[in-house]
Order: sequence, then structure tokens, then C-alpha cells
Amino acid sequence: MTYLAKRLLTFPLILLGVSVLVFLSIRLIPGDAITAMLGTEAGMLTPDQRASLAAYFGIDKPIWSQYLSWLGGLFQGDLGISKIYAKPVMTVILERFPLTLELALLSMVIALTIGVPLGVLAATRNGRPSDLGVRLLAMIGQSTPSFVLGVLIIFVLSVYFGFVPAMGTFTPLFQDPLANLGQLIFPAITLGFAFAASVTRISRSAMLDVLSEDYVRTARAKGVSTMSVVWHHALPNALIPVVTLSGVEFGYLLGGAVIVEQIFALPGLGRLVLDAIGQRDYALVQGTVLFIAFNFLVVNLLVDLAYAVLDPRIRLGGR
Amino acid sequence: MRILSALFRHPSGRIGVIIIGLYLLAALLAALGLTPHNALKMFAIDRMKPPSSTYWMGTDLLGRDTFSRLMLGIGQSLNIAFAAVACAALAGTTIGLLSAWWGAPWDGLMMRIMDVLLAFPAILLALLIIAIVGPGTFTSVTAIAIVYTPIFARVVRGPALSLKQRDFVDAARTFGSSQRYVLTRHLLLNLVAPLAVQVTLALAWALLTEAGLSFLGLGTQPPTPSLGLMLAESKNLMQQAPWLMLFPALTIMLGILGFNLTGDALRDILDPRTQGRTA
Amino acid sequence: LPVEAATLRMAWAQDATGLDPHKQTAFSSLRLLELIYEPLVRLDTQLNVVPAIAASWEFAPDAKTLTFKLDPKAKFSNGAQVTPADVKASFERLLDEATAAAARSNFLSIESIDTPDAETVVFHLSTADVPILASMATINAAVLPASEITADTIATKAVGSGPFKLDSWEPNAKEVLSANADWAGGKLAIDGIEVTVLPDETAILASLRAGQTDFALINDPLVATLVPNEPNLQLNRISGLAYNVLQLNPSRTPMDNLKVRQAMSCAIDRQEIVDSALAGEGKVTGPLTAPAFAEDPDTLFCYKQDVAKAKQLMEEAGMSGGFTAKVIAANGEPPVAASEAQVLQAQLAEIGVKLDIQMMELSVYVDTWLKGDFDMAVAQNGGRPDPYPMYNRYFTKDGNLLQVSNFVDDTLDSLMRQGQAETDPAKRVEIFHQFEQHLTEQSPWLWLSTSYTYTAQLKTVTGFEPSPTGTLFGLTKVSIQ
Amino acid sequence: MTPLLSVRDLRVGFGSDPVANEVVRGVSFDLAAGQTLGIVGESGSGKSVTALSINRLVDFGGGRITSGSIMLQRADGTALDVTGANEHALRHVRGRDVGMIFQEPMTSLNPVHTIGAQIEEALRINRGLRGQAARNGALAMLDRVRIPDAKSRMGYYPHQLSGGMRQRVMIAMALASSPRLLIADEPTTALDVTVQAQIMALLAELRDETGMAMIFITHDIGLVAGIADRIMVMQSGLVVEQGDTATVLDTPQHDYTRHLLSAVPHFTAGRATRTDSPRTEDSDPVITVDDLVVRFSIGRGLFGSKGAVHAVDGVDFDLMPGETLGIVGESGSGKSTTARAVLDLNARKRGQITVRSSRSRRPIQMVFQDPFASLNPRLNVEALLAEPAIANGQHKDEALRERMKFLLNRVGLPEDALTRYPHQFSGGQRQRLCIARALMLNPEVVVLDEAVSALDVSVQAKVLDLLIDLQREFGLAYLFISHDMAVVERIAHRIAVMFAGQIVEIGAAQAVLSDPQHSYTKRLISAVPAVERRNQHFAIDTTQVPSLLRPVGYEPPKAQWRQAGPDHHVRLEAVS
Ligand SMILES: Nc1ncnc2c1ncn2[C@@H]1O[C@H](COP(=O)(O)OP(=O)(O)OP(=O)(O)O)[C@@H](O)[C@H]1O
Ligand SMILES: Nc1ncnc2c1ncn2[C@@H]1O[C@H](COP(=O)(O)OP(=O)(O)OP(=O)(O)O)[C@@H](O)[C@H]1O
Ligand SMILES: [Mg+2]
Ligand SMILES: [Mg+2]
Repeated sequence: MTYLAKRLLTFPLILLGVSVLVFLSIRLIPGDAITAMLGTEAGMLTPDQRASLAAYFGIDKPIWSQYLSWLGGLFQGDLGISKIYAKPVMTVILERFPLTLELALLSMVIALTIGVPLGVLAATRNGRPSDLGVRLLAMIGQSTPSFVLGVLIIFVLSVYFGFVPAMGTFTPLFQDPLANLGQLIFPAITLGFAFAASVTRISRSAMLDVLSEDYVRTARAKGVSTMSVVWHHALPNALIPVVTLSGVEFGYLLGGAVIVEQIFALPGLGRLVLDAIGQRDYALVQGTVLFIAFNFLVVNLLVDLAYAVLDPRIRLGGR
Repeated sequence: MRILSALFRHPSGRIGVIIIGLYLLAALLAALGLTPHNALKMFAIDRMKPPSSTYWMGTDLLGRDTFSRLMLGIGQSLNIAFAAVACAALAGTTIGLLSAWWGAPWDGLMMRIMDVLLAFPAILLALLIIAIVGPGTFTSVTAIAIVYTPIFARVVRGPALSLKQRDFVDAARTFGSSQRYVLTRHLLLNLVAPLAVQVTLALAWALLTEAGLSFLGLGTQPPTPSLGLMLAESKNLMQQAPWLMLFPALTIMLGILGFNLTGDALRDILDPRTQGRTA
Repeated sequence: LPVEAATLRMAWAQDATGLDPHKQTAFSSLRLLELIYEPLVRLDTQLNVVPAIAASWEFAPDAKTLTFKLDPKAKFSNGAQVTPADVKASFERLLDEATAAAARSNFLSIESIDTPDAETVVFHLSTADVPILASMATINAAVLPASEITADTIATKAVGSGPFKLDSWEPNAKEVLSANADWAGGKLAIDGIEVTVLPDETAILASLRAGQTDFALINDPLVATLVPNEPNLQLNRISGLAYNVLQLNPSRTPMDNLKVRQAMSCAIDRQEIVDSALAGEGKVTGPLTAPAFAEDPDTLFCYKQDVAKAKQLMEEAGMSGGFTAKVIAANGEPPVAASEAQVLQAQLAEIGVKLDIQMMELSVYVDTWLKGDFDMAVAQNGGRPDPYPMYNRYFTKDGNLLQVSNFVDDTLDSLMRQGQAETDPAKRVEIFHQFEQHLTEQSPWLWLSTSYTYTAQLKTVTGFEPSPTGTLFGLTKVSIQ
Repeated sequence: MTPLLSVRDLRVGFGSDPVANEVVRGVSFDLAAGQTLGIVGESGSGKSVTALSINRLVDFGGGRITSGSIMLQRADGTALDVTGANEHALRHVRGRDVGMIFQEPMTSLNPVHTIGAQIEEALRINRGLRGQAARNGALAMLDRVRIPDAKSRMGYYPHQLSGGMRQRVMIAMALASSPRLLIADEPTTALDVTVQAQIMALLAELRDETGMAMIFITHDIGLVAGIADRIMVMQSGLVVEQGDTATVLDTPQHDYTRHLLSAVPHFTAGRATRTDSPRTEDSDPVITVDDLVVRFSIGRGLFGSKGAVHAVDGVDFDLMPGETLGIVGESGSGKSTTARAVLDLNARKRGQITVRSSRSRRPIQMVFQDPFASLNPRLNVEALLAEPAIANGQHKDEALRERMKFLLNRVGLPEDALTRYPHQFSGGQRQRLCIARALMLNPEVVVLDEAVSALDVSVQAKVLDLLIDLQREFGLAYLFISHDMAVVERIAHRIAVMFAGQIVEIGAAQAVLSDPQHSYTKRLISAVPAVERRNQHFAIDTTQVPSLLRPVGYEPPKAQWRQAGPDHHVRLEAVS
């Protein structure tokens, strides 16, 4: 419990660091909200016009004072207002988040349902042709950039099947599950492919380690069947590295899969930040990055808690 | 040398080393100008020609030879990957090592800073750095290096913490060995194996990230080709000139494969636990 | 699918960035707002000024008074009549510096606005200003309801008198428009438009190909050239007013040397740039891009590549050894910028000019460009139907963008003034031809080509008329089978 | 009567060419029901591989039986040749006919399942029990192996039990299937002697109760004396001698057996202690430790400390020049912590350590338990030996090289060792290297923490001899820490017995070993196996070691001492 409390206490610190970093860097980039909105026409503005716009965008004050007032809002749970979306940043983020979350979950499900069994299979057939095949596949999977796969999928679907997954707008799962899955399945496959490859490899090597453990030998000495040795005795012990990997990957995916969202025209968090940076929507960039960082921390915490579920040594303390 | 020959004896290591070797060779030849054609020369009448005996991998929109550009691009991509990983490894190792050695409160502080970098979405971090400094080779290197530094710091810190508990470090303390000696000879020297593995895997990742950044138009500046840039340039030509996309994509994949295979083989060779097992 | 079919599914890669027609200048914002708001007058596909909210107009002979009669049928989507008071309030808003309207500079000659009756608006101008009429024909001079101006809701609520009403807008994702039943222009054949933002143009093509999008805006010529290959698709292509240009910075050496600039102009092969970088999708052009003013490019200074002459000029300038310069270009804006820069680089290398290309994120580029902080810039600048507003900003002594062009010249300055005051169209063409000849000879910039604006549609969609300004107003005539 | 198990010319190899890589090269033996066979031999002699071949678990380690037969009498009276059986038949052999317990109780239980579940599984597979019946069965098994409070312990995970308890759970699990043959592969090597004695007693008792046959594998020849009916001695995959326990131990035929018997340090309860005591009235101690207290606070967090491990709680002793003080006691009693505190490697909470030294800047040096872990594997011997000298301001010159060569020579290593790396030496050689390194700075005191425990018995003996020689030659004082009473008996002048962080008895080695006064010392000494103690009935004693975790602010009561002889002090025990 104190461990949890300790971890939670580092959150604000890390988030503060992230916020300073994002606050400064977004402002250090040449170009501001005014040039982003007006483009080259911004050159036509008179100084008074410029001042009026700066006041509108809230960039007329010195950076530290902007930061303090933003931080003040933050403590009251207010991330500010996005100028482009004309809505509170939190609202915008929460509109985009379900897609990102679902996409991340879906890719993880794909990765785990394919990766773990394949990894286990390969480990139990260590050195045999099926093991070599799985390892080759996993290697290729890991070496395929998602943008190559994504572009390829769209191309093949549209040219040979006259079909593309719905693009542009997101259909929430509960509104129309079929449409929702039709929309997300291909992006999820794109993301899940390399992910599954990593899961396969990690579960294979974890399984190999575990299979040579003494307690597996003990189980065999008891007369436990091969299936039960693998799934009941070995697998639960091999899951920790798989959980670690999935956690890290999932954490990153929750930050939005920029490239895949771009290719499949999905309005997720990744594109939200990308667009917000392009449009110099400062409040939105800050809010989203902070939100993403927070998710990352939460996911990591959950991963640690998952260890405890998987491993009683961690759950019950002591080693 | 010993490691190289061990790699060569390892079934997948051999493939990895051969791929990397070929890539280095291509990069070297390109750097010496020994490409079949001038990689930057535009053959006006030969725009978007499919692969032929003159242009082995066809030509691009501006009439440049894809194969020659690919050779040059490999060099550029490898340059970025090597430089970035070198920086990250140096910075990350130093941070991880000192953090483990000094212990609290430095450890906590430095690791929290690393957490900040980790929690910061990687591609965004790269985006921001690039936006601030302007795109280019140097920025790609910085961006990738910064993103990878915390990972190296973590990779080093864990084993460093356990090395710190090892008897030979205690022994050194009973002799009164200097901190520098202990850090370099007792800790760092024993971290070479995990570092080597991490470096090869990081190289694969850096190659991928460079490609991704260039794909988003933030990496290498034209006319120097990099693998990702070539891919990005050819994306909208996929239908008219599929070879323009196919070859860079395969080159990237093969390169990543090469590093991954080598990394895995290194892990096998250097890890006493898995010694003798083919992975 | 009869009900479905009445809604046009449209896609574009870049979304509008805001709803205030006086403030938005981005191409995509204008395209959206043109469907919702109306200016007093608009340009037809031949770039002639035609009625919009104003049914008719008249310049006083001294060109200092401009009188409009409003269309009595014009109504805002909230049902209110468009009145002269709305027009007056709109222009006052435009002129107010606090509004920060970018187009304000085009209307500085307005001295006062009278609304003598329920149909008439009179603009009193401080100087003779003929081009002001064409300037009014953009959505940046849209007429807004006076009530919304007072309520200060322009940025959040779109209430216009245009053909469509904005039902909802999710920035960077989608917008839903429905036909405005009250529109003075008549009844529409479609019920509405659903716009989705697909940031990747190959995805747009894929979506069209799969029949999931009816109509799309395409920027990248490489994607556009693929459309005709698809049996179910039709490409609309029209030469635009915008021009691709290599801007030199004459405030920096050696570009301050006329001979060097001219040498560079002679060294490049413009047609070659069009053929390779633009995949043939474009036309070589001089500074004047509007059909009414454009000249045969061959009559312009050094528009035929002449490397020998270029080398000679370099030698005369004492630069036979060549020089190195940084050229900036925006990433993907236009999509061919990088290719153009590379072809220019290759061509200029012939005379020893080594270009160092720096691709920049759009906003960074704009910032750098506005500061004039470059040796050279590959740019695509927007065009106007009239040369005066198009170049006044860059090449006159009080031009707002002088810090970008860094070039003034007495001849250009006086020609510009004459062009502004002259009311006879033929004489104006004459004046601007002189302007163009002189400008190309001075070569502060190297004009290269115009590109096309593209839209693509399913063959089930008929009736769209493209316009050189890029407007999608033609969608009002569209029907879906 | 046909034997239960009959092994003939068993050969087992590893790798892709098992015939070429044979590690068991023709083993034959018979085992009747109810009999116990002890297999002894050095590490790597093929004991485990032989055992694992009997239920063919060796397959899973990459081994192949290349020839020979293993005839097993099954419960239904049929005989099965295990070498040719298929996996399905083998599954019924495992557990049901042949039960097995392994050396490492720490790693042999699955960490993610409760011990109850693990025992129930065996009952389910081999006895067909399900649900409540299985649960009751498991409970009965736990009771049988004397796990106190078995009902609540059913839900425990392995890591929540002590090593001895885990080993008992292993036994319960093996016995749950009622095997007719139990193979115990070094079941007590990882345990303390007192716990070892408990396990041995338990095994003997259960064997007698159920009448099962047993194969008991160990490298400790003293241990086998107490339990086996027959002994089989193995060396490099071959059986060199087998016969009745008494015959083999009393009249060994083979050289190797004799060598094994002589190399093993025999514990003689104080009859073989050193007699060259350097302790005189007028000499000053080189180290005096006074009221040493080391605590490790745990759960240090936001809400303060939850308490502390009182690893060392008020330890006093002194050490004369040239003297060896042996510190004994079971695992976790604070021996290492004391040693580390003397070297300043642990922050101490309280206490005075006075060092009187004349000849060195760093008069105390240390030799660690694991020679491999205490030598940086990436440095060669020259760099390893030079390190202490360089750390103390010397330069790598000819004089230094001379000293290195001299010491190498002295500990019995060749001079050309200088350019080699640690992994190129055997365990014993590595420990010699560590000793040489410790001597580089010409210390007065060498702390040896389990310095010979990781070595094979024959090597152990040689290193001990070396240590004694060096002590005489250089006038070294040793602080010698070990849990092995026989080893301590051989090298110590004086002995301190540690229990739960405190010294409970200290004095001349002869006095302490032959006439133990403290109850713990008595228990310790009686648990030590010895070749002389044959078929001894180990008493089952389930005393638990007290926890060292104390609440914040706890201070132990002041120690009361009683003198039991001229140099023999005993801590008074609390009357309980
Ligand atoms: N899985 C394996 N693969 C290859 N060689 C092995 C394997 N298991 C054991 N060996 C080899 O077989 C030989 C005999 O090993 P075994 O484990 O039977 O020795 P042991 O007598 O039990 O030793 P110890 O007392 O150390 O347990 C050793 O040389 C060992 O290296
Ligand atoms: N760094 C530490 N942090 C917390 N507790 C520790 C630490 N080091 C030792 N302890 C605890 O102190 C007690 C004494 O440990 P120590 O290592 O001195 O025992 P030992 O007698 O050497 O045992 P062994 O025979 O197993 O080596 C143990 O309970 C141990 O768990
Ligand atoms: Mg063994
Ligand atoms: Mg110890």
C-alpha cells in the first residue's frame, strides 16, 4: 500500500516536469497561433491588429506568467480552452480518447491472442521446423514498419477489394459495434502486427527460461501431462515479461499512434496532438501531452500491479 | 574480433552480420561515389522508369537512379542511427551508472527525469525537437538520442545496481579503490554485454524511427536520400511506380532484420544462461 | 439509398481552422466558409464579378464612390433579412483593428459607409480604387448579421446567407452542412454535405475508388494524375491563380546584384521543372496569372533557358565561381515543394549556385518567410484576379510584405499606382503588362509556374463547375444520381 | 524375489551426439522394495543424471539414454523397461511409481501456485481425488510431514515458507502419490545442519512407515552413513564401488572411495581441534569488537519505519594476532553481517571496532564465499592482483610484479597465471587467487566468510591446509565464518556460536565443541552428520528460528554471561 502511495506521489512531480518541458518547447518553436491561423497573410496585420490577436490567443503575457496561470487552472482541474475547437481542452481530449483507447486495446488483444500461443508453441518445439517458422515470421513482423504495412493494406483493400475501412470519423463501439469494428480492425492489425511479433518473441524466450526451471521438472516428476505443464505450470510464470512488454507498448499506443492514425484518417489522440502542434493550439498541446503522460504513468502502475496479481511473491511481499 | 567470429558461428547472427556488412559496404561505396549512377543526377528523359538493366531498381519522379539513391540512403540512415545510438548509449549509460552508484537521493531525481522523458510521447518529443531546431540530420540524431537515452539509463541502472552488490565491488571497497576505478573497471566493463545487445536493438529501432520521421517529413533534408525519405517521396507514386516504394521498404525491413538478428545472436552469445541454446 | 444519396460525401486533407470569415485566410477555411457566407459580389468561373448579396453596383466616374443595391431575397440562415445595416456593420468590423482582419489592408480606402434606404449601401472612398470591387469578391469580406457581431458569436456560430448551413463541426475530423432552404440563389439539388478530413491524400483516393466518398479536394498532383485511371472517377482540373516561385532575397548578397538574379533566371528551365517536379501538372507562367492579364511567357525576360548567357552574367557580376545559398521550403505546402527545390538545385548547380535546401514545418516556414529570414524561398503564393492586390503588398514602397520581398523599384511603384487608379480595363492590362515585363527583368523572384486545382468526384456526381479561385461554390449546382 | 528396480549398463549422453557426449557410462544396480541406496560422488560425476534417467526426466534436459535398461516393477506386478517406454506410459510412472525430490527447495516449487494446490494436483493425477477429498488428502500429507498449523498453511505460497518447510512440502508432494520408489537428489544440501537433521529424520521415518524404496543422492558421505542400507560411489559417470554401507565405509576398496573418505572433513566433536593456540596473557588483540549492533530498517517510507532487522545485536569479541576465531551459526544468524561490519562494508548502528595495526594501511582484508563472484570476470589476474596495490598508491612496477608472482607462487598457482582470466581457473584455484589478492596489502587480519563452502570436499581440504600454512608464515589472524562445523573444527583456535544476531557461546574451540553449554550449541553439534553416526535415528525437532524483525525502538535485554571454563563463556538463556 505504501508502495502504491509512493508511486502515486511521484506522478505530480513527473507530470510537472512534462508540463514544463511541453510548455517551453511548444513556445520555442518558431511560429505562433497567429501565423498558424493566418499563414502568410499574417504579414498584412498592423501592430495593433497583432496585439489584439495576441491577447485573444492569450500569448501577450510573458511565458512564466502564462505558465503560472495555466498551472493555476490545472490545479482546479481546468486544462484551458482550445481556440481551434472552441471547447475546453478536456472535452476535446475525451472526445478523441475512446478511439485511441479502443485501438490500443484491440491491437493488444490481437497481439496477445496471436503472440502468446505462437510463442508458447515455438518454445515447446524449440529448434524444430515449426519453431524456426514462427521465429522467422516474428522477425519479419518486427522489421515491418507500420507505415509500410498501413499504406499497403489500404492500397490492397481499395484496389483489389473496392473497399476501405470507414475513415475520418469515429463510430463508437456502443453505437454500432459492427461499423466500429469494421473501421478499427485494419488499423489495429497494422499496429498489432509488429506488436504480436514482439509478444511472440518475448513469450517464446520467457517460456524457454521457465521450462528449464526446477519447478517445471518437479511438475513433470509428479506425472503432470505435457499440456498442463505448459499451460498451468509454466505459462503463468512466463507472463511477467509479456505483461511488461505489453504494458510499455500499450502505454505508447495510448499516446496515439500518430502514423497509423494519419494513414487511416482516424481522429485519435496522436493526430490531435499533431494537428494541435501544427495549428499552435498551445492549450491543446499542453493538455494532450499531459494527458498522454498521465496515461503512460497509470499504465505503468497498472503493469506493476499486474505483476502482483501474476506473482504472489510480489503480491505478498518478500522474496 | 572474438565476438564477431562467435556471431559468425551463430546461425541467425551470421545472417545479421552479413546484412549489416552488406549495408556498410553499400554505404561506403556510395560515400566514395562508387554508385552505378550519380545518385543525385536527374536523367530528364528517364523519369519513373521501371527496373531495367540500366536502372536496376528503376528511376524516381525526377529521373534519379533508385539503386544509387538507395546506396546513398543506406549511408545516411546508418549515419543517423549510429550517431543517435552512440549519443544515447553514452548519455544513458553515464546517467544509469551514476544513478545506481550514488543511490538516493540522486538516483530518484535522475530516474524521475528519465521518467519525464519516457512519459513524454516519443514521436512528439522528436517532433518538438525538430520543430525547434529545424529538421535535418543533426536534429534527427538529437531527437532519436533523447528518446533513447532513458531506455539506456534503465538498461544500465538495473544491472549496475546488482553489480554494485557483487562481491568484487565489496572487495574493491575493502582495498579502498577509487570511485572512478570501480565505476569503469568493475561496473562498466561488466555491462558491456547487455549494452552491446541494447545497442544493436536500438540501432534497429533508430532505423525505424528515422524512417518514420522522414515519412512525416521531419527527417533528412533533400536531396540527400534516406531510406525513410525515399519511402515518403514514393508513397503517392505507389500505383504508377511501385518499385519506388518496394525497394526502400524492403531495404528498411532487411536492415532492421539485420540488426535484430545480430542483437538476438549477441544476447545468446553474451548471456551465459542461454549459452548453447539456439535462439 | 435515395435519402443517403442526397447528401454529398466529401473529403479533404486539410480542415478549416476557424469560422470567422474575416479572420480566416487558410485555403481550407475559405472553401468551407464560401458555402456558408456570402460577400456582396462574387467571381464567376471566368473571374468576372457577378452579383451575390448585391444585386447590382456602380462606380461613380471618379471611382471614389461605390454604390450597391442589395438582393431583397437575401436572408441569413436564422431567417433574418440581409440589410444595409448588416453590410455596414460587417465592413466596420473588418476595418476595426481589434478584429485583426487580414483583408483590412484591401479596404483602407473606405472612408465612410452610407445606408440611405433598405436596399442601398454606399461606400465613400478616399482615393480612386477600382480593384476594391474585386477585393470585395472574397469571403474575407463576407457580410455577417449585425446582431451576431454585437453578440460577439462570429467565431463560434456560423450564421450566413450562403447556400448551406453548418450543422456541426468537429475540427480536423468532420463537418456537416445542410442545404439552406432560404438561400436567395435558389433551390439546391442536394440535401447537404458531409465533409470528412482524410489527412493522407492516397487515403482520399482509396476512399473515392471504393465509392465511399463522392467528391474530394486534391492537392497533390501526383495523386490527381491517378484519378483518370479509375473508371468510376472523374477529375476536374483548372488552372489556378496561385503561382510557384523561387523568391530571391535581394537584400542579401549576392542576390542584391541584378546580374546574379538575372543569371539565375536564365539558368533555370521552367518547363523542365513543371515536367519533373510537377509531373507535367502545371503551366509555365509570369507574374500575372489571371487569364485576363496573363501574357505569353515566351515574351518574358530569359524564359527560355540560356545557360551560356547565365554564365556570362555571373561572370559580369564577378561571381563566376558561384556561391552557396540556403533555400527554404515548406513541407508538403505545396506537395511538390521538395521536388521543385531539388530540380532547382540541380539546374542552378550548372552555373555554380549551390543550394542548401531546408524543409520546414509550415508554421515555422511562414514565420521565417514573414521575417524575410532566408536567402531564397520556394513558395507557392496565392493569386488574385486582379494584379493590384496581388503584388501591391510586395512591390510598392508601402507594401505590407516588403520585408518579405525586400525589393522596391520606382518603375514598379509608379506602374502599380497607375494600375490602381485606372478604370479602363484595356488600359489596365497595358499597364500591368509593362509591370510584368519590368518585374521579370529585375528578377527579384523567379516565377515558375501555375499549378492546377483539382477536385475529383464519382461519376454519379454531376454539375460541378470548378473555378480558378478554387472555390467550391460550384457545389451549389451539383446533383447526385 | 525380483528387485523393484534393476538398472543395467545405463548410458546417458547429451547434445546432438549423445553417444560421444556420454556423462553416465555404464551404471548398473538393483534396488529392492524398502531398501535405501545412497549414491555419493563428486559434483559432475553423473549422480543426478542417473537419477533423472529412472523416470526419464533427463529427456527434458536434452539428454538421451543411449543404451542399457531400467526395469521397473510396477504396482500391478508388470515390469516396464523405462528406457523404451513412450511418453504416455512414463506419465504414469512419474509420481505414481517413482517420486522425486530435488536439491533446491527454493526453486523446485512453483511460485505462483499455493502449496495446497500443488499437493492436491499430485493427488488428483495419481490418486484420482477431487475437490474436498483432494483437499483433505493434502492436509493429511502436510500433517504427515509435520508442517505446523497445516490448515492455514495450505493457502500459502512457497515464498512464504522457510527453506526447511519448503523441502517438507516437496516431500509431501512426492509422497502424495504413494510412490514405491522415492528418489531424493541432494534434498538437504541447501539447508542448515539443524534443518537438515529434521529432514533426514522425516525421510527415515516415512520410509519406515510406508515401506518404499529410496535412492538418496548426496556428495556428503557423512550424511549417507546415517540413512542408507547400501552405498554406490560414482566417479565421472562410472560406478567405482558399491556395497553395504558398513562395508564401503569401513573397508573401502577403490582408491577414489578412500580418497573421498579421507578428504571429507570429519566432525569429531572437539577431538581434532588445533593445539597451537597463540593466545598469551601479555599479547594485545589486533581487533576488539565491542557491542556491535547492525540493523537494517525495512519498510522505510512515508509513514516512517515499520521496524528493523536486528541482524547483529550486541556482539563482543576480540582477535589476537595469529589466531583464528571461527564464527558458526545457521543461516541468517548474522555471521556475514558481523564480518562486513568489521570491514566497514555495513553501516553500524552502534559499537566500537578497535584495530591495532603496525604494518599495513589496510590491515583487514577479506576473502568471500564465492570465488567467482568476488573476481571481476572481465579483468585478468594481473589487473586483479594489482588493484589493491594501486588503490593504495603503489605503481605497477617491477617490484609489484615480483610481489604478485611471489604470492601466486605461495598460494600454489603458476606465474603465467598473470595473463589469464578468472573463468580459466577451477573453483579452488580461484579461491587461491582471492587469497593471494587479500595478501597483496600485507594485512594482519583476513576475514574469510564461508571461504571454502563453495568448494568440492577434496579441494576444500587443500585450501584449508594452505590457509593454516599462510597463517603461520605471515602471522595472520583469521575471522573464519562457516556453517560447516567440521571445517571450523579443523581451523579455529576459538569458536563463537551465533544465534539470532547474538553470540551465545564463545571460547576455545576444544571446549566449545566437546562441551557445549548453550542449548542452541548443543542442538547444532548433535545435528552434524558424521561417518561414525550410522543408522542414527535423527530426532524430529521442529523448533523455529526466532524472527529478527523487531519493532522500532526495541532494545534487547542486557546479556548475562556465565563462565564455563578457562576460556569458555556462555550466554545465560532466558528461562522460558
Ligand atoms: N542438461 C544438460 N546438458 C548437458 N550436460 C549436462 C546436462 N545435465 C548434466 N550435464 C552434465 O552431465 C554431467 C553429470 O552431471 P550431474 O548433474 O549428473 O552431476 P552430479 O553428480 O549430480 O553433480 P552435482 O553434485 O553437482 O549435482 C556433468 O558433467 C554435467 O555437466
Ligand atoms: N542489506 C540487508 N538489508 C536487510 N536485511 C539484511 C541485509 N543484509 C542482511 N540482512 C538480514 O540480516 C540477517 C543476518 O544476515 P547475515 O547475512 O549476516 O546472515 P549469515 O549468518 O551470514 O547467514 P548465511 O549463513 O545465510 O550467510 C538476516 O536476517 C538477513 O536477512
Ligand atoms: Mg546433481
Ligand atoms: Mg553469510
